[in-house]
Amino acid sequence: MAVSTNFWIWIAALLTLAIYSFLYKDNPFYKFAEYLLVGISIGYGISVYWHNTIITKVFNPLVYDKNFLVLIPLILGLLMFSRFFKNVAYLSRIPIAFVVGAGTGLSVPSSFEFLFKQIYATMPLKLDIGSLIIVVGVISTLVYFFFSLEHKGFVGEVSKAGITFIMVAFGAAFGYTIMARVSLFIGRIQFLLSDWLGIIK
Amino acid sequence: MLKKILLLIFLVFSVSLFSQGNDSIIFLENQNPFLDFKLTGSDIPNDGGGGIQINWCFPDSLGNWFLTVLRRDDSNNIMVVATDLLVSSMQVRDVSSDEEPSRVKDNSNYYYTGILSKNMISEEFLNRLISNGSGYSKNGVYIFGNDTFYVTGETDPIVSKSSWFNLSRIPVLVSLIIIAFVFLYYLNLAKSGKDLYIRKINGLDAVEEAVGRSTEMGKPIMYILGIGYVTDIPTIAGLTILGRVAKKVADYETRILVPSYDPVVMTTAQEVVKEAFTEAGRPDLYNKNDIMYITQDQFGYAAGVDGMMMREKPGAVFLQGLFFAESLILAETGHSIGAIQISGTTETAQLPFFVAACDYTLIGEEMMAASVYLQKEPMMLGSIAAEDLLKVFIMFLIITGFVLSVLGYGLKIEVLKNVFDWLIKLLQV
Amino acid sequence: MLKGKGIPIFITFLVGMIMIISFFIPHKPFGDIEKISLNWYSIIAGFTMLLGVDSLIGMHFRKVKRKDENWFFSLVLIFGFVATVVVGIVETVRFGTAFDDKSYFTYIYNYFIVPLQATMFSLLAFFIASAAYRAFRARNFDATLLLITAIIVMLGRVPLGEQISPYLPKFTEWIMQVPQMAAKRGIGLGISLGALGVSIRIILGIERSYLS
Amino acid sequence: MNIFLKLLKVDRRFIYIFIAIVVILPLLLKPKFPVVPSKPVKDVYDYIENLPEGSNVMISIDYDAASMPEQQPFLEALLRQLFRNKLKPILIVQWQLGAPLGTMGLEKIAKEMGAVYGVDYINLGYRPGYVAQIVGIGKEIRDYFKVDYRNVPLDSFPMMKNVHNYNDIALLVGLEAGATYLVWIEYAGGRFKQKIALALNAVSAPDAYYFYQSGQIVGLVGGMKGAAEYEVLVGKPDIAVAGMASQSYSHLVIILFIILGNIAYFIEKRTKSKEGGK
Repeated sequence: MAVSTNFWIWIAALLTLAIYSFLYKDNPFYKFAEYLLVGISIGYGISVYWHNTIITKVFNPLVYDKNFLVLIPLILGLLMFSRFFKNVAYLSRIPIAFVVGAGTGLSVPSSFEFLFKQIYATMPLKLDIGSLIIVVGVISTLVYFFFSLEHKGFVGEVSKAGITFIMVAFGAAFGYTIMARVSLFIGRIQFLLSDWLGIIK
Repeated sequence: MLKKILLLIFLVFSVSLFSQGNDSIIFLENQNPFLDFKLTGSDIPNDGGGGIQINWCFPDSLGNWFLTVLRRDDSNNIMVVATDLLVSSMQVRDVSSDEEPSRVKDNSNYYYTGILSKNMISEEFLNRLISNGSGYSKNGVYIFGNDTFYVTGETDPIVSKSSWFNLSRIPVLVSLIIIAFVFLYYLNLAKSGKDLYIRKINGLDAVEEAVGRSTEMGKPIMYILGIGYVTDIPTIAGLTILGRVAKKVADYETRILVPSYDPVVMTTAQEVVKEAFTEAGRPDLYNKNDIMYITQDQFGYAAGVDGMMMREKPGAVFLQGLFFAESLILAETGHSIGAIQISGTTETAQLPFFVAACDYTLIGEEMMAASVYLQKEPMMLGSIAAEDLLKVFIMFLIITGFVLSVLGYGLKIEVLKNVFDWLIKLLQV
Repeated sequence: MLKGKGIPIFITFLVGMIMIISFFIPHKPFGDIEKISLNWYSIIAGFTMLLGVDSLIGMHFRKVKRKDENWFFSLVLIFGFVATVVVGIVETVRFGTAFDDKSYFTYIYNYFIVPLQATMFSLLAFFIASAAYRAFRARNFDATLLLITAIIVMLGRVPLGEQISPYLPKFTEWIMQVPQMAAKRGIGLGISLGALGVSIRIILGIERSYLS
Repeated sequence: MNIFLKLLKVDRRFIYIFIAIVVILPLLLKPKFPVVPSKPVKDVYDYIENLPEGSNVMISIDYDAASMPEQQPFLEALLRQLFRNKLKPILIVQWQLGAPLGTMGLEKIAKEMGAVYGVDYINLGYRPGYVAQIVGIGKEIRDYFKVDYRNVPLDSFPMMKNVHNYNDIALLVGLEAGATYLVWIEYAGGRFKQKIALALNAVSAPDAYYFYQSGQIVGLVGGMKGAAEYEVLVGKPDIAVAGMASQSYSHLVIILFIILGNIAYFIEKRTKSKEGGK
């Protein structure tokens, strides 16, 4: 294999190198790649949005299905533009209120489901030392999150145990993830060395 | 029974001899050796309608056979529900979906029939059977080509219904009501003027210091809300903290930069900062352009924010909201420019990286309680106390479960074992 | 009256309550509310995106006009944006959809966006190393424990660990399944309670800074 | 100043260079690196070794470019083994974006091993609708694959003359980045008793271990590590072994830096407390 003659591969390779140059320091190559990525991705986003939202979710339902319900989000969306006019700018709070209401409202039952699942998973379905450690770990971690009690005396001791569990968990999760991150770099190097330069087969 | 089967085999054999090369269907009534094999159907409970489940029991010998399910409605339209199901799968659902929104209509009668076969069903046979109109449903044995198919009797009419209440969610409703009362109790307590305590949260006391030091150095503050939407609770929590931080920023008469991932988050952040500046009596310092949109692309956003950090060199960086893989890209860059970093998220997978790269990290619930801590308003403190009471309840539940399991399963006390099983069932929502 | 916070807070309350109630009622129209509201969010966000584009492109346009520092790169950004949108429109006309296999729009995605994203992502291989080096210091008992666990798990994940001891990978799995899981559950329980708290504070109008 | 104290303030770029070197060098030099095959991987290898000459092995490409570092090395090692044992690969694709990757690997190894298209191996390409297809192959492969990936009729290839359904396929090997394998196990395995071996991405391998334990699959190759083990079994350590070397060395480098950093930290602490004593 030899160096690629494909124009597009060259572009991808040079952009890859431009991003890596950031590891040395901020420089014009990185700036170029950064600004380009932001510009292109937002252009891409707008196109995807046109296709997925305006056409599929607004235009088609309105024109073909005569579904006038979509007029509500349409109006709410347009109210966002009231910000451009000083005397009606307060109207943009309405869509924000709507969206926040929906988000918090939906989160209440889903928090419950999550809560139930977590408690269920903590129940010792088989009796071994692991189950006991899990019960102790979950409870002491929960104690760490007590806000309305001062963490001293017995509560303080338990919450200290909770912090220990949390630290072990963080160390483990950190060490566990390194492999996946190195894999990403290996993938990029393979692209550079094989697709672009043709050094490795 | 044996006689019947022998007779049947003989019949099948002789008929198949005659039918060589002749693709007509031969029907043998009342020769079905699988008369016990029946389909039963019922409305799928707790759904919004448009769904029927069909079940069957089977003798072991049929485990590897295939079952094709047909459906007839009152106007004799026949539809194939599913072909070639493994008999051992025991259930199939006939449901409306986004692709076929009116496949199953509520409140109309449907009749289901099954076709058992040793081999996969031939499409031609199926088509002919259906084109035969309502006659298809006769219970009996059909021979087509080299294959034999056993057609079961039709089920009674089955009607799909839409439920008004999801019974499986009663435990959630009950706990919701209890929790609502706990919250209301504490909110009332707070209103009546009882002093409520909140423990120190590391990191939040550093907000003042971070903003102050940044101002001294003549550097701006950067507040990163992550890649969540306004519908995500961590983002909302991040916005509430932003309000408090922005007020301090206004007090110190410095700048706050908020690069955003989602346009709705950006507009909301603009509102929050503007109001905080107004409250602090410095609306003149508010600059809409400091709260800017970057892009709705995870790594495009990371690249843009990294670049902005390198060029604006903020003295303090806040990372509060929903973060995924970009967490460490942002936090390491923030550290490399020497900024004080205060982070917080609910993504447990990202917390280790924040803890490693930032000066202070708000872990999970600490971040949600942060706006309360920074404001210390009685009503808000009341809600925190309510959360704590629920924690006690959860601990109690977990310990009870553990004890029951030890006594019930470890020491084999039957009653407690049953209580434990019941508890487990209750938790499976 | 519209100018005050009263109406927005009422809207939040109403919408929030409807969402909660609909969780228990599968019957139409409540059953579909979650789906519909997410759909609506994407429509509202879609329109707001124009505000975002206005914010971003406007800022860089001003930079180019004032010949600020880095104005050339702002030009690159605007060019990238305009070119992508134009290609999108042209290819939609050409193929019926811009997402066709042979469309240049797809090329832009495959040869600009994908490698840039993948490379940004892979920077983590370096950042995770420098963060580990800097942060993992045996300052106190907990920090030491964090450090030791991290090293054990690091070794247990690669073939090297198996050569040190065949128990190392097994021990790593145990750490992930037991103590790691315990803390994760504890944090998770706290988060769901915290989320409940935030939601209730907002729905009841106690927390209103988002509307400020 | 003590050398360790200098280390405490080491430039981050110093670490970056080390990481880059230990990842790139093994990929370039492909050193011998001890990788010990685990049982699930060896089971796949042994099963294929024991297949009679001339058996057909179906390979399903169910991954795309994102999983290439994990899956491509296994594909190549597997194909080497198949061609060496005169077994006949039939390549099909369930993930459209994976089609060029499958073709690339197949052509590369076929050329290397001198295999002839249509006689020793065949590439059927991608067809939409994987569930129907996986069930359909139980009846007749031509219902879905009348032609190969270049639209040449199947019956014009000598090796496909007697291939009709799963009965004519000795083993199915699924290279999986997602959950398509569940369909293979449920339908091809459950209904048609097709023997299946799987190669999964590292993240999903633990989920599939259950199927290995219950005997529903003959073996399991997990992630780049599994691929490296397979390369060792086939006797041609290649890119995955090099990748494992990169992984191991980079972990080692990070650990070394952590240890050095701590030594420096303790020396600094001691110097400080001494100074404080004065």
